[in-house]
Amino acid sequence: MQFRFTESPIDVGSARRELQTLSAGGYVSFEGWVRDLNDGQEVTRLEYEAFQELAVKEGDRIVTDAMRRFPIKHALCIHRVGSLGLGDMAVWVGVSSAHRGEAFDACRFIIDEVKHRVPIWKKEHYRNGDSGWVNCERCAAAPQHSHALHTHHEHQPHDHHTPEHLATTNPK
Amino acid sequence: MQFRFTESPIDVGSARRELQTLSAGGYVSFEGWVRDLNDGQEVTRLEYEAFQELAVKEGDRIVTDAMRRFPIKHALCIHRVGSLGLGDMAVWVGVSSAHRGEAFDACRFIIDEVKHRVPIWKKEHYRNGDSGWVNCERCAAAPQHSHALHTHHEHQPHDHHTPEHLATTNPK
Amino acid sequence: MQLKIQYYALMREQAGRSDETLDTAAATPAQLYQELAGRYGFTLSRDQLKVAVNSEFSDWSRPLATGDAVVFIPPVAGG
Amino acid sequence: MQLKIQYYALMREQAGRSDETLDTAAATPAQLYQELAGRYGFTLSRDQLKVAVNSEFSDWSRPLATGDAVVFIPPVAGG
Repeated sequence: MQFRFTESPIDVGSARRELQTLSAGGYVSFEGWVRDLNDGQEVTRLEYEAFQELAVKEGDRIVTDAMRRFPIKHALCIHRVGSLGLGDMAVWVGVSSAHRGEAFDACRFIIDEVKHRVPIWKKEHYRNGDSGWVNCERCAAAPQHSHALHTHHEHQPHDHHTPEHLATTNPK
Repeated sequence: MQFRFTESPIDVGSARRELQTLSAGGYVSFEGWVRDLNDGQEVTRLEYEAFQELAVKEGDRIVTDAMRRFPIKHALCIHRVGSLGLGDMAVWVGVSSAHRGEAFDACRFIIDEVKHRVPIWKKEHYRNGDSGWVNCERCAAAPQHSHALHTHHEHQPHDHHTPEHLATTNPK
Repeated sequence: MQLKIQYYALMREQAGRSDETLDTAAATPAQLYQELAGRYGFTLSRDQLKVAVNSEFSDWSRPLATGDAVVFIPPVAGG
Repeated sequence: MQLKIQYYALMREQAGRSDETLDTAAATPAQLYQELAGRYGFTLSRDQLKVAVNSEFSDWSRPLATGDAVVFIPPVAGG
């Protein structure tokens, strides 16, 4: 499994060791940290939840896709769920490869796709007492403007998941 | 100092902590590892040496330049010198920023420039008993072809270091 | 027809539950969403959602069968 | 004029020393390199090198002064 969830702090040292191989000359990692400000609002903590059954499949497809697109050695993504405080690590992506260019490209590809496609949601809690589901609250506030607001979202329909996927995974 | 040398293994955990800030939402790191094969030759170990007095100045200029070019929070590069075995970490670059795109761009910029500009050399020792200074031996073997071979090297004349640099650093 | 529905994030809060087993005449995810949006007052419009059936992304017009597990997927925000 | 020279990597090996203090009539790094290449048989041509004076990159035609520290910089290979 090249995509995993954890409810405890992400153990980078152990994750990184899974990518080590003597034929790798470069290693690139990305960490997403909970920051204190988002869209001008002061954040105090976050809650992450995921539709894990589908998310691990979709995450694995992303990493597998990265390994097909880029000549890399190993890649892994770990996402945390539950309640996180400021500065906590929400997600980690690591890639090893013979040369550094591919490791940068693959790492960025994986985190971009994960943020875009994997069913994970976060609720931000703000210093002023408000809270909101990121990418959802503005839709909720003004659903009649949903098309205009869409440009602000990372949520887009995908061609990746046309019914041919279902042919292999649906027992019906 | 945003560029440092070490003769002992690079302590990533402690280096990473120097980049932490609650306003950073993304962190990208690069590690260069000693791999077992280079240009088709089986490598057994490496020796790194540096002209440290100039290298730390040039390394600092690179990181400062990255902070000017990209809206990042912190950046740091640590390079190891001495004798390294397969799998050892030769260099580490870490960057934190509010958003991930800049962290990727800045991290890649720094390692590209460090490899290109900072006076560090490595001698590879091969399984067959040979050894050679990377980027130098082929020049040495056929100096009369140096122009053709130059395309294979990362060593290029730079406009960065015109005499105006000297005006501030040369007491003469 | 009996379907199993799971709710996440904003939709979990608006439905007031994480999952339920439902008797419904809805023949497709599209019809099911219309029925549930009427019941729970979901504020997300269907074009803001994706839908999964039996833990795989699905078409909105796919025919549903009894026992299918359906999940509506609000705009994601991982990372 | 007395100059301090440091050698690194391949040039250190070819010169057989890490540094030396030299009495020379060379007025510029270019002239100094020509003198030393003749003495030590350096295999790198000047256009493959950079030069530093007093720990800063320098022009090959910069006038040298007594006490200057000169370093010839072979193609680098960090990382």
